Formats: sequence, C-alpha cells, structure tokens
Amino acid sequence: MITSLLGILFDGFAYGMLLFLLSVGLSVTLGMMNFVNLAHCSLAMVGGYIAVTLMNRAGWPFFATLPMAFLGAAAVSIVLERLLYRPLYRATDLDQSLLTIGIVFVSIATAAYIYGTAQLPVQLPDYLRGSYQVFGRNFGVYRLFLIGFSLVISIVLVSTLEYTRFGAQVRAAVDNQRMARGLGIDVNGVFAITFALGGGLAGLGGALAIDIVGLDPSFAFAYLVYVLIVVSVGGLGSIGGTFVAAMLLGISDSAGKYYFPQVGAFLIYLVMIAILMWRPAGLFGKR
Amino acid sequence: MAVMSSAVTNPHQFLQAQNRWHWIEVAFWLATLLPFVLTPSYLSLASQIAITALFALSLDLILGYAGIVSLGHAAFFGFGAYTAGLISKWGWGEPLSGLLIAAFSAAVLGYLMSFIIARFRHLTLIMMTLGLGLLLFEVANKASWLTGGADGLQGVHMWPLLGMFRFDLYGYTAYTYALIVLFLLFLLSRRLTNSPFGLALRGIRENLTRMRAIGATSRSHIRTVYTISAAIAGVAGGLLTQTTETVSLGVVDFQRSADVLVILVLGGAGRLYGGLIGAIIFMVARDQFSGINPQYWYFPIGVLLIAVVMFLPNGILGGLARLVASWRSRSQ
Amino acid sequence: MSTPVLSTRGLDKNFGSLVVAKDIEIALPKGVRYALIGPNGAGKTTLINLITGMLQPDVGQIFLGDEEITRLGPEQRVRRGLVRTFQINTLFPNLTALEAVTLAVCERRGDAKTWWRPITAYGEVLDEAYSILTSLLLAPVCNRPTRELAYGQQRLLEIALALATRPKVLLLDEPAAGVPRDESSELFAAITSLSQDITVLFIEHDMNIVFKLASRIIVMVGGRILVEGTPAEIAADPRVREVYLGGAHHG
Amino acid sequence: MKRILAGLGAIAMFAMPSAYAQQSVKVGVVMSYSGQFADTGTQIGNGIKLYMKEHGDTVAGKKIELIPRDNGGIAPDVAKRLSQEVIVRDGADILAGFDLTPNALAAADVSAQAKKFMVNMNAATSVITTKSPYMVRTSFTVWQLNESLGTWAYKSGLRKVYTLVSDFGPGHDGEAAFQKGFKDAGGEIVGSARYPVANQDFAPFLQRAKDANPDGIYIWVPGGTQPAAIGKAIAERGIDPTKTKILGQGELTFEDSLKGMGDAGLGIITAFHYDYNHQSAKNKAFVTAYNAEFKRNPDMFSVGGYDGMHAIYEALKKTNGNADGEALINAVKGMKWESPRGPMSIDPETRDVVQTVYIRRVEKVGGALVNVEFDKVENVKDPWKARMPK
Repeated sequence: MITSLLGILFDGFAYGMLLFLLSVGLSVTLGMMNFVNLAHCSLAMVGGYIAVTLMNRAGWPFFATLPMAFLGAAAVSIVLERLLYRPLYRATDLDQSLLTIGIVFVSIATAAYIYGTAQLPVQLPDYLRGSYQVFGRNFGVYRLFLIGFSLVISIVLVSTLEYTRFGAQVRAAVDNQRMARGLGIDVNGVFAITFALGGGLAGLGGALAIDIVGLDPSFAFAYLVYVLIVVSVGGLGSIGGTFVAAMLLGISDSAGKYYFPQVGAFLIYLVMIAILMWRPAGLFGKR
Repeated sequence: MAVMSSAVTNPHQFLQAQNRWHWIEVAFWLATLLPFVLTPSYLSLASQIAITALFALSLDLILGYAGIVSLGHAAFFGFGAYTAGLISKWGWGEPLSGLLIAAFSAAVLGYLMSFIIARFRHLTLIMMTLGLGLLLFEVANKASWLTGGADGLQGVHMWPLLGMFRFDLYGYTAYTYALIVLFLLFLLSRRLTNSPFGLALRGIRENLTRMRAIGATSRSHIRTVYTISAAIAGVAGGLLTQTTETVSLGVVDFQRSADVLVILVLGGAGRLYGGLIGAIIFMVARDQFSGINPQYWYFPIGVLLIAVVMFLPNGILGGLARLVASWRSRSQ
Repeated sequence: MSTPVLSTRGLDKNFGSLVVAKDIEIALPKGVRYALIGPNGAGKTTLINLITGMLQPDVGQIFLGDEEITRLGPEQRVRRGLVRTFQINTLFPNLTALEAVTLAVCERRGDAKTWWRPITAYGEVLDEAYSILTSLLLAPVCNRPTRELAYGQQRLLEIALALATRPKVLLLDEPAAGVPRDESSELFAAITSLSQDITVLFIEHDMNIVFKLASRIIVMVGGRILVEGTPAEIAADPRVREVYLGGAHHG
Repeated sequence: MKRILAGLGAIAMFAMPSAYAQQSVKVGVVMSYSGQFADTGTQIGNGIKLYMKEHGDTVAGKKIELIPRDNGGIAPDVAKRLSQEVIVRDGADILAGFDLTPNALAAADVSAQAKKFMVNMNAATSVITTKSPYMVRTSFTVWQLNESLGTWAYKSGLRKVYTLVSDFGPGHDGEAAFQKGFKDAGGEIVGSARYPVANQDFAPFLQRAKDANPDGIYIWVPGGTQPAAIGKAIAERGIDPTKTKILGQGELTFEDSLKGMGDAGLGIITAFHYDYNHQSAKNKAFVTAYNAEFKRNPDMFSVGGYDGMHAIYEALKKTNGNADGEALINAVKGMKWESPRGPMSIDPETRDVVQTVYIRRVEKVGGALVNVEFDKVENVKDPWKARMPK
C-alpha cells in the first residue's frame, strides 16, 4: 500500500514538473505583463522540434539539444514580441487572444509542412532510460531527472526574479511602466527579455516533454488547456503558485488514474473547478 | 461622431434613430437570400454558416454585451444538439417542437450554470467555462449508452418541416429553415439589446463596480442573459442536428468553443452583426482555403486572424466602423 | 431628536496589522451637509467603503434609519437610498451620458430586467434622465460617449448617476478631485443646490470649500474619529490644528 | 428520389452537374487532412496517389478526377456536408476516404440517399457498412482483428489478461472483441481499465495493470503520440514483455511508435492486417515505390487508400466506365485480389473486407525494430456482422 502510494506520488510529481516547465513562462508573461499569449505552446513545440531535429538529423546528444531548444524558442519569442506583440500590449484581451490563436494556426501548418503530420520519434540516451527498483517499485530514471531539473530551474528562476537587478527591473516595469521609464529602466528591453525567458522555458519544456508525451503538429493546441489550468490554479504571475499547482495537478491526475481509473478524465477539471471556487484568484494569486 | 452630437435637443429622437433599421441592415438580410439564386450548390455550407452565425450571436449576447468571456459555450450548443437528436431517435422527428425542446433544455442547463458563472470574472471566469465545458464533453463521451459516445448518435431522422418540406441533399430546406430561425432569433436579440436590459448588460461590461454603486442587480442580469444565450446556442445545436441528422462529440468539444470565440472576435464582438460577419468570413475562407489545399489551410486562416488584429482592431466590424468614422470626420 | 438617517456603531476594520478603521461612531441627521476631513491615509475612503458595503467591517454595525444594513450588499444599500460617488472616475466609458443615467433610473425603477420592450418605449424614464443631466449642465453632451467628455463633465456625471438612484444619503468621495480650482465652481454649485431631503457626507481637502458648504465636520486621523462639530468648533479645536499643522510632515 | 424535396422541384435543375461530365469519373475524397488525425488523411491520400500513378489516371476510357476535402477531425456534420457538396456541387460519382467512424456513418446517409458508390478506406467500426447499400470497406474492422487476437492469446498459453483501452467507441469495441475471443476460448480477464482519449501520462494505468499480476496485458490505442508513450511507460514500470505479454492491435507498434519506444518495444505482440514488413513480392514492390514517392514507409492507412482505389478501378473496368452506384457496388461484391497486405476479398453479403489477420511480434532485424509475422488466421470475416441477425 505504502509503496504503491509512494510510486504514485513520484510519478505524479514528475508529470507535474513537466507541466510546470511548460506553464511557468505563460504565468510570467500573462501574470506580470498582462499579455494573453495563447501561442505559448507553439513555442514549446518549437523547442521540441529543435531538439528532435538536432538529435535525429545532426546526431547531437540529448543534453546538448536542451540549451538550443531554449535559445531557439527564446529567439522566436523575441521576433514575435518585436513584430506582433509589442503593438498590442494595450489592446483588449480578445484581440490578443485572436492574434495568438492566429499564430498557433500558422505554427501548426508550418510544422506540418516542414516535418509532416507524423509524430517524430525520440530516443533518449541509455543512461536516462529504464528505472531503479526500490521496495518492489520502479522509479523511472527520466522522471527522476525531470524532477531534479525542474527544481533547479525553479530555484534559478525565483532567485533571478526576486534577488537580481534584472528581476527588480522586471517587477518595476510591470508595476508602473511610466515610473520605471522615469527611473531609466529600458522597459521595452526588459519586456523583450521577459518574453524571451518565458518562451525559452516553454521551448525547454517542449524538448523535455516529447519523451513522455510525443510530438506532432497538434502539440501547439493539445497542451494549451493543461497549461491554462496550471496557470489559473496557481495564480497569475506567481512562480511558486505555478509550481504548487503543477505538482498538485500532476499528483491528483496520477492518483486519480491509479485509484479511480473510471473518473480519470474528469478529475483534473474537477480539481480545477473546486480550487477556483474556493480561491477565485488561484492558490497564490493576488487579484 | 460629429453627426451624432449635432445638437440633438430631444433625447427620444436620438435613441429612436439608433434603433431604426439602417439600409445596410436591410441589404444584408436581402443578401442572405442570394445563395438560393447565385450559388445553389453551396446551400449546405450556407446553412451551416447560418447555424454558426446563430451560435456566434448567442455568444455575442454574453461576451459582446455583458463582457462574459466563455471558452465553453459549446456545452449549450452540444446540449441542444444532443437533445434534438435524442428526441428524434426516440421517435419524435418533428423539427419545430424538437427545436423548442432543445432550446428549453439548453436554457435549463444555462440557468443552472449561471449561478457559478455569475460569481467570477476575468481569467477565472474563462477557466470555469472551459472546465465546465470539458466536463460536459467527458460526460457525453462516458455516457455512450445515451449519446453513442465517439461513434456519434445513430438513428436521427427528421420528419419533413411543417409536414411538407423534406431535408434534401441540396440543402434548400436546411438553409431556408436555418435562415428563418436565425432571422427570428436575430430580431429577438436586437430587441433585447435595445431594451433597458440590454443597456444594463452593457453597463456590466463597462464597469461592474459602478453597476453596484447604482444599485443594479448585476448577478441576476448575468443569470438571465446567460440563460437566454444558452437557449439560443441550444437552438443552433438543435438546428445542426436536424439539418445534418447527425450528432457527435464534435458538438461539445473544445474546438467548437474556441472556433466560435474566434469567429465572434474576428467579426467584432459587441455588435449584433459581428458574429454573423465573422461566421461568413471564417467559414467561407476555411471552405475555400481547404478546397485549395486541404493540408495547410490553417496557414492562410492564421494569417487572416493576425492581419485582422493588426489592421482592424476590435474585429472586422469594429475596425471598419473606426475607418468610416475617421473618413467622415476628415471629409467634413 | 429623531432617529439619524445614517449611523454606525463601533466599526472596526484591519488589514492585517494595519488599522484602517477603529471604533467609528457617526450619526447623520436628515438633510445635514457633513464634511469628512483628515490627512492622507486617515481612512476616509475606507469609511465610505465600509458604509456602502464595498468592504465588510470586522466588528460593528451600520444602520440606515432604523434598519441594520451591516450585512447587506452594496447594491442592496443603494436601493435603500445609501449612495456614493467615487474619487477616481468610475463610469461607463462607452455609454453615452444619457444612456448611463437612463440605466441608473431603470435600475432604480426595476425596469432593467425588461428585455422585450425597447428602451424608446420608456418615455418618462428618458425624460427623468434628461432632466437630471440638464440640472447638471450636461444636456448638450448627453449623446456623447462618456469617454469623450471633458474631465469636469465626467465628475458631474458621477453625481448625475448617484442622483438618478434618488438617494437619501449621498456620500461624495472628493467630488472635485483633479478638477482645477477655477473650474470646480459648477460642481459645488450642484452640490449646494441638492435637495434638502438628501443627507450629504463629502470628503474634501480644500478647507475653504469645506467651511463654505458643510454644516458639520468630522475629522479623522489614523482610522479614528478625532472630533466632530460645527465648522466654528472645528476651526477652534487645537487638536485639529495639531493634526493639520503639526502633522504636515506625515503627509 | 424519395427524400429529395418535393416542393422545390423546380430549383433542382441546378443539381447534378455530373450530367455533362461523362468523360471523367469524379471521386470525392473526404477525410481529415488537418488536426489531430492529419497523418491519417496524409497516408490514405498517399496510398491513393501511388495507385493512380502506377495505374494511370484513366480507366475504362474515363479520367479519374480526385476532389479532396478536409474533414478536420471528428465532425460528422462536416463530413455529411462535404459529401453532399462534392456530389451536388462538384458532381462527384464516388465517395471515398473516411478516416473516422462518426464521419463515415454520416456520409453513409448521403451515399444511401444519392445512391453513390462509397469506399470506406479506413473507419473500422463494424456497423458502418450496414448504413449504406452502396458502401464497401477496404480497411479492417476492430472486431475482425481483436476477436482473432483474443482466441489466439488463449491458444498461445495465456490464461489471465488485463485489458486497457482508450475510452471511446473503437476502444470499447477492441475491449469487447478481445474479451469475447479470449473468454470464449476459456481465458480469464483479471481486470480492465479505460483511459481518457486525450491521456498523455500512462504510468498510473500501467502500474495498476501490473499490480493485477496478469500473464498478459491487452492494450488498445488509436495511434498518434500515445503508443510511444505507452511503450516507454511499459519499460519504465519494469514490465518485461517477454514475461508479461503485451498484446494489442497493430497501431500499438506502428513504425513511428517503435522508433519512439526503442528496445522497450521488443516482444510486443499485435494482431494486424498490414505492415510494411509483410514478406511478399507484391508488398516489396509497393514499399519501394512508396518510399520513392513519399520518402517514408506505407502503413495501414496507405494500404486502405491503395486497395480502395483498386476497388474503384476494378469495379469501373467491370461496369465499363459506368459510375452508377448500383452498378459499381454489384461489380465489387465478391471481388478478390492480391493486395500488398496479402490475399483479400469483398464479402458479397456484407460488402465488408475479408482478409488474413497476422499475429506479429516486435523483433530487431538488422538493427531496426520491426513487426515480424509468426502466425496468422486466414480469411477472417467481420465476426460482429456474422452474429448479427439477418
């Protein structure tokens, strides 16, 4: 009993960390900059395709592809931010949604054109595959890696935004643009970098996700709902909240599927509705 | 703008002028008859556009007027669709009464959900509507003994409309039927938005805090409009069932909720014709693009959406209205 | 003495460790013009929020006439005649002035639930709204969207919306906030000409205006009522002087 | 013409533009080219194109014209509309494609109403072919494959099996078919679960299956990104396919899925009607041509499209170019041919496909994972329709 519970917690935690990596960028851009970027998962898809291309066609090792996935997605978000998002910072939510859905459509068609509609296979290096057996339970190596990696990322992220000069600039620019400009902060630059960071993290999440969930052009839509759930349950703009929400949803998803497989599909939505009824601004949301 | 403010001394005249039918409106509705003559082979598409336009109109009442963004409006569309389908399957294939029952059942669902919806705003509201919509999808999938699950509901057969007009392969009956229902419900919506209640809805959209400060019963308004909107969405769903004699999970899925939102915002939310124009442009574009290239039609549609946002903010109608206004003020 | 129109008993409100209202007791008789003054952060707007139900007090009671309204929602209090305006314009940007006031009148009369009759069928509602706008000199711009009105006109519209609800008690939160002094006369003329049936409580910083308009003055400091009295009493009170002169460096 | 409007007859002269299209036969191809099932449509389309390239675009003096239309996923209303439109607007004589059951069912109404020959190239629910007397199927049925697999599983020595299926119609069919075959033979189902259609993380489900201690786990998965995820989860759970047998319908071990699974896939046993690794001269030529044309291997969708076109071509030859629905369906009844998948025929009674069900095991051949056929059940008809009261 205890060991099966432990195994479930472990699996759910790892799945939650995957959701965290995919969502945290959106939480930052939506929560801090008030920009509804529904194309967030397209950036994750960009990261995924970069990783797969480098591994399968150029023969790069898995770990070497991760920074490239981050940088590639970050570069794409900078381009998007410059060309399309910046003129719309003051537009309505609806216009922002429509624009970014347009980008999702374009990204799906582009991915289908370049890579075809088939899903792309990924082979991890041997040392990330298989599992350790403890107490008769199997703990997947890759899941272990995911957990460790995500913890590191979140620590780096939180400390960057809380304790560095750049973090202070971001928070100042978000709180009061005019005052930040007055203080000599390059608000445009800060926003661009924040977007790049959010996009890069999505790309990283995409690259890490493909081993567990696969990759095809519909990825840009398939994960959008989950990511939005994580962000809203966690509370906008709160990195800690996103972390907790992702963990909670990952674990309740896993536990639900193990203990009550007949309600598996309902559970994640029920959890979300219950939490939002209780705390409409999300677990750690301020507004 | 200059025209409007030119010293209207009598407030009655001004509002009456606003409520009066503009010649463009008359022309628009006359133009909806053109497919019968010009493109009779497109009548099936035309009827599905009319149905989608009706669905978008229902969303416009809550989103465009009351400011309630919903990513789960397909719940009501689907509920109406399944209701209409089940009634027919159980042996009552009369379309008009079936449509009324579909409207009523969707309204009941909408009324129940409105108690949850009226409590939330912003992202939380969107996620609530999304979550409830997805739950309904899963219920429809699980209850395959009732809904046919992923295979779709089988055995839907409609009796002739008014006992005279069969639903034919070419879509004459379907389009005529859908167009008349659309027009009637459009008249109803037009009346609603020109009523004191319609004014209150716009007040809710504009400023909820101020609504409380003038003693408005905002939550009860929201419940009312949500119920009406659900009923209209249910009619749209019922129409789809009746004119195609099929029902599948597609009527309640996320894609349908997202599409109708895109259509409405594309056309211009908060204007009764926004959903109608959006439906026509989106569906004709999709039909044409996917006819040219069935694989990559997402690309031009995506570019279309991006272009509209960049060059015509607030949707096609919103953008056009602004262009017309600036052109008028320049020509004066 | 008859029952006051509006009274509170022992209102407390804390945000965490920050005390924003402590033991507030007021009693406003019918028709009196009250000014609520005090340095920034004294809790004046908080008090209005508490009275109108935008905030819930931690402790204490609020009465409108004989009726306790402590647990009622803001809109229920408005329907009983307790109405406010906002320090920062809180209007309907895309509604015309006429539409906004018509809406407020409709809500008061319970007509706003009607969705099957066009608004043009409500002649008397429109006339009433138009006459309110006329009395506040807004008639010439009544068909313009609110967002296009001049700032001073928007401040007047704040009052017009409140009047449309036919208030018994009107709480004005800095009605002239942001209006240049030489342009504020219209506003204060409007306030002066309000019906004597309406009890008015207004927040204002300009002491000249306070002393000209108010028949009684409440002074708040640090979430408490320091003193209440006639303008003459307040002007002579040394504690008030202390707050306004000695407390200047707090500001 | 019973359902074609009575009252508006005068306007009907716009209809049926096919009257002047005598020199060509138009085939409306309705399936999903976009969305979640985009690859299905792509591969069926490739099969169609290859057949036409090999056999020319003219048959019995008629030029074959394709009219592709995107269904965009599960949307029977769209399928029905598109089918109507290709007939009334574009003058199609034949309906083809149909990747998904609900879409095929909706289009079947159109085929029956308009009396048009309809070739179902993929949708695999048994009931579909009963909905139009003018429909033929060139793919397979879920019952055909999985009941055979259930029976075979017991014969191979398995006694206790856990079933895990996708929670929608075809998955339920797979579950029922396998369980029927297995239990009728004498086996025991020790547990079962249905996973959500859009499920991504399979660890909890497989853990639950493993904890039931079965000899084998039967999995039904509809393709897409899920099989690879399942394969990886199997390995990660420490389930050894050589000890606890993993059984499933062929989608579980699609080429792409195997690439994603890696060695975790070794030993998985599946029942299927086609694989590019099927050993026959006909298939070798087919795979080579396919690779030359599309730079990838064909799969069951491709062969459904390829054989579907074969049925159309051969039927037209028999009718001498007459594209009438009645004539074509009669021509195709009982037709037999050698397909890349092996011998296949059309059941004259049900118009459904009769073919060999291969039992395959994943093995490593020349460094790559492939499905190796090691047993087969020949001439399998759809068992569901065989049991249906006549």
